[in-house]
Amino acid sequence: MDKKDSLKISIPKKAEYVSIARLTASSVGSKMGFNIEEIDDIKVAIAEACINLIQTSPKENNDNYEIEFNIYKDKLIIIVKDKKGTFTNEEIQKDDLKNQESKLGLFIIDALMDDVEFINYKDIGREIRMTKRIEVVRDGDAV
Amino acid sequence: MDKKDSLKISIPKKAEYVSIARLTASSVGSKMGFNIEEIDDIKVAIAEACINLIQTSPKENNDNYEIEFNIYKDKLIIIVKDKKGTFTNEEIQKDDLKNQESKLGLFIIDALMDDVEFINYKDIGREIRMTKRIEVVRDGDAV
Amino acid sequence: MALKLEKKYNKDKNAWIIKPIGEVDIYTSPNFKKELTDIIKENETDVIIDCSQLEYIDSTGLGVLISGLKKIKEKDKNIIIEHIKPNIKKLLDITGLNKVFIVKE
Amino acid sequence: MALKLEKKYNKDKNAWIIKPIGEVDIYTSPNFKKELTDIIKENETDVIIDCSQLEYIDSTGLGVLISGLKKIKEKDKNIIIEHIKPNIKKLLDITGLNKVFIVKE
Ligand SMILES: Nc1ncnc2c1ncn2[C@@H]1O[C@H](COP(=O)(O)OP(=O)(O)O)[C@@H](O)[C@H]1O
Ligand SMILES: Nc1ncnc2c1ncn2[C@@H]1O[C@H](COP(=O)(O)OP(=O)(O)O)[C@@H](O)[C@H]1O
Repeated sequence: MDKKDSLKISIPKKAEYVSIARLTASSVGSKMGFNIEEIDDIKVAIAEACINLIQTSPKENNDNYEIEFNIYKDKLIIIVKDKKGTFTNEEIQKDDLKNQESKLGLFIIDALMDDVEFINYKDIGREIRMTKRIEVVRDGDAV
Repeated sequence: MDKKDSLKISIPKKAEYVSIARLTASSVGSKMGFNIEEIDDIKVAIAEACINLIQTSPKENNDNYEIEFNIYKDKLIIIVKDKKGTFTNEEIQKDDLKNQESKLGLFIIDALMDDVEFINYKDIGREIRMTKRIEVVRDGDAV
Repeated sequence: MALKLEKKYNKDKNAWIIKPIGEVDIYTSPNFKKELTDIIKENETDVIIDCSQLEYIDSTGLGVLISGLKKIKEKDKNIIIEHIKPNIKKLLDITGLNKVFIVKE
Repeated sequence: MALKLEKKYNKDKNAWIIKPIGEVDIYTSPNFKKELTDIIKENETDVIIDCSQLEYIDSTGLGVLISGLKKIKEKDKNIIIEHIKPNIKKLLDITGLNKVFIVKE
């Protein structure tokens, strides 16, 4: 299915701004016609992706990170990306994660989204790519 | 005063997405500690800037436009920008505007923000730059 | 948030009442314009806009009101704006439209 | 939205009750952690988390609960989670924490 629209936000790697990512996700999700529970899933998952990225980012990398909302008729693909850094296996494998909280975050993302990938790009950073499909295509309050 | 943080959103030039700009503005404003009426002013002004830019953009330019929120301790500078195009005098001078609605929009922005500029950049587009100052520096619910 | 429009005829006042619920903005104002224009075209009465549940209006929505006013004045009738909230009153004051419309708070 | 924390001692239940109002997220959980840790350190009672007004919790907030549980178990006391909303129940189910905590809906 063709992509219809794309929205991007770029936010500081600080705890206090994660709520803006959640808010935007919720607004995009509602425009696309996801139901309330699905919108909540998307909000929760995007927050966990932001937390993961903020917490695995080296202190000296204080560039903003980006969230891309790619809107299709039947699905939403959200990409949370940092232009620097790489994920280590440590950081993305639930089974051998030492950090309890990160493990919880990954469990949550996996359970709430239909598809999740952690991707490292040589020299140009890393991203968490999550897909949520619309099971029944409904009319949102817009789009 | 030094800039603290910067947030950016990039949105399709379509009517249905202006509400996302309003929502983000309201969230940033509340984090900065603006009061409810000031937050409303910012929301209303940013929407008028988006409307102006969408409506003066040539049909063939359907790239996303960008909104930058530059957060200072004592003020918020919002830049609504399009990477293509130029404003004509027609479009930005309230007194000889033929289009009634655009005139209203400019009146509103001028009244609600402390400082407003329309800027054309040779070959790299145009922007509306608006400043809202915090009269009393308060603690927001974050930042 | 979207816009809902309720309309009904009030016999006592011999006026059509339109009640916009939600937001009249760049996205919803085309629909608002269509409804208002239809009511003005099909009737010979005043039109009351009941703004008690209008949360937000932008310049495109104000433009619809102005264009409605022009059409209704041709029939020697009027648009009356009722029960507006302070945030919307503020916009009418800023734009000078408080002097153009009959506004009751 | 921010987080407000109410805490009081309940004599009947011989337990401290903490009531988080709002959101326990990456921004507010450090403060939640401090409050919970202090209560556990200073008392020898169970702790009830009254979640009737907890709208949202993320992994950092769940982490605070887990770390509190570890500390309170060293004193042979427990954390009881009460009145949770469905969206938060769902997260406890997903993470398996429903089996680790005493959860009353
Ligand atoms: N400050 C204002 N901004 C916009 N419109 C106003 C203002 N004050 C009054 N109006 C009224 O709006 C209506 C439409 O304006 P007009 O200039 O005739 O529009 P047009 O030229 O597009 O037909 C007029 O009745 C005008 O008086
Ligand atoms: N699915 C789960 N995800 C995270 N923690 C869980 C899960 N199920 C149970 N727990 C509990 O969380 C608590 C802390 O886990 P633990 O691995 O001991 O943390 P750490 O290694 O950081 O001390 C343990 O009581 C563990 O059983």
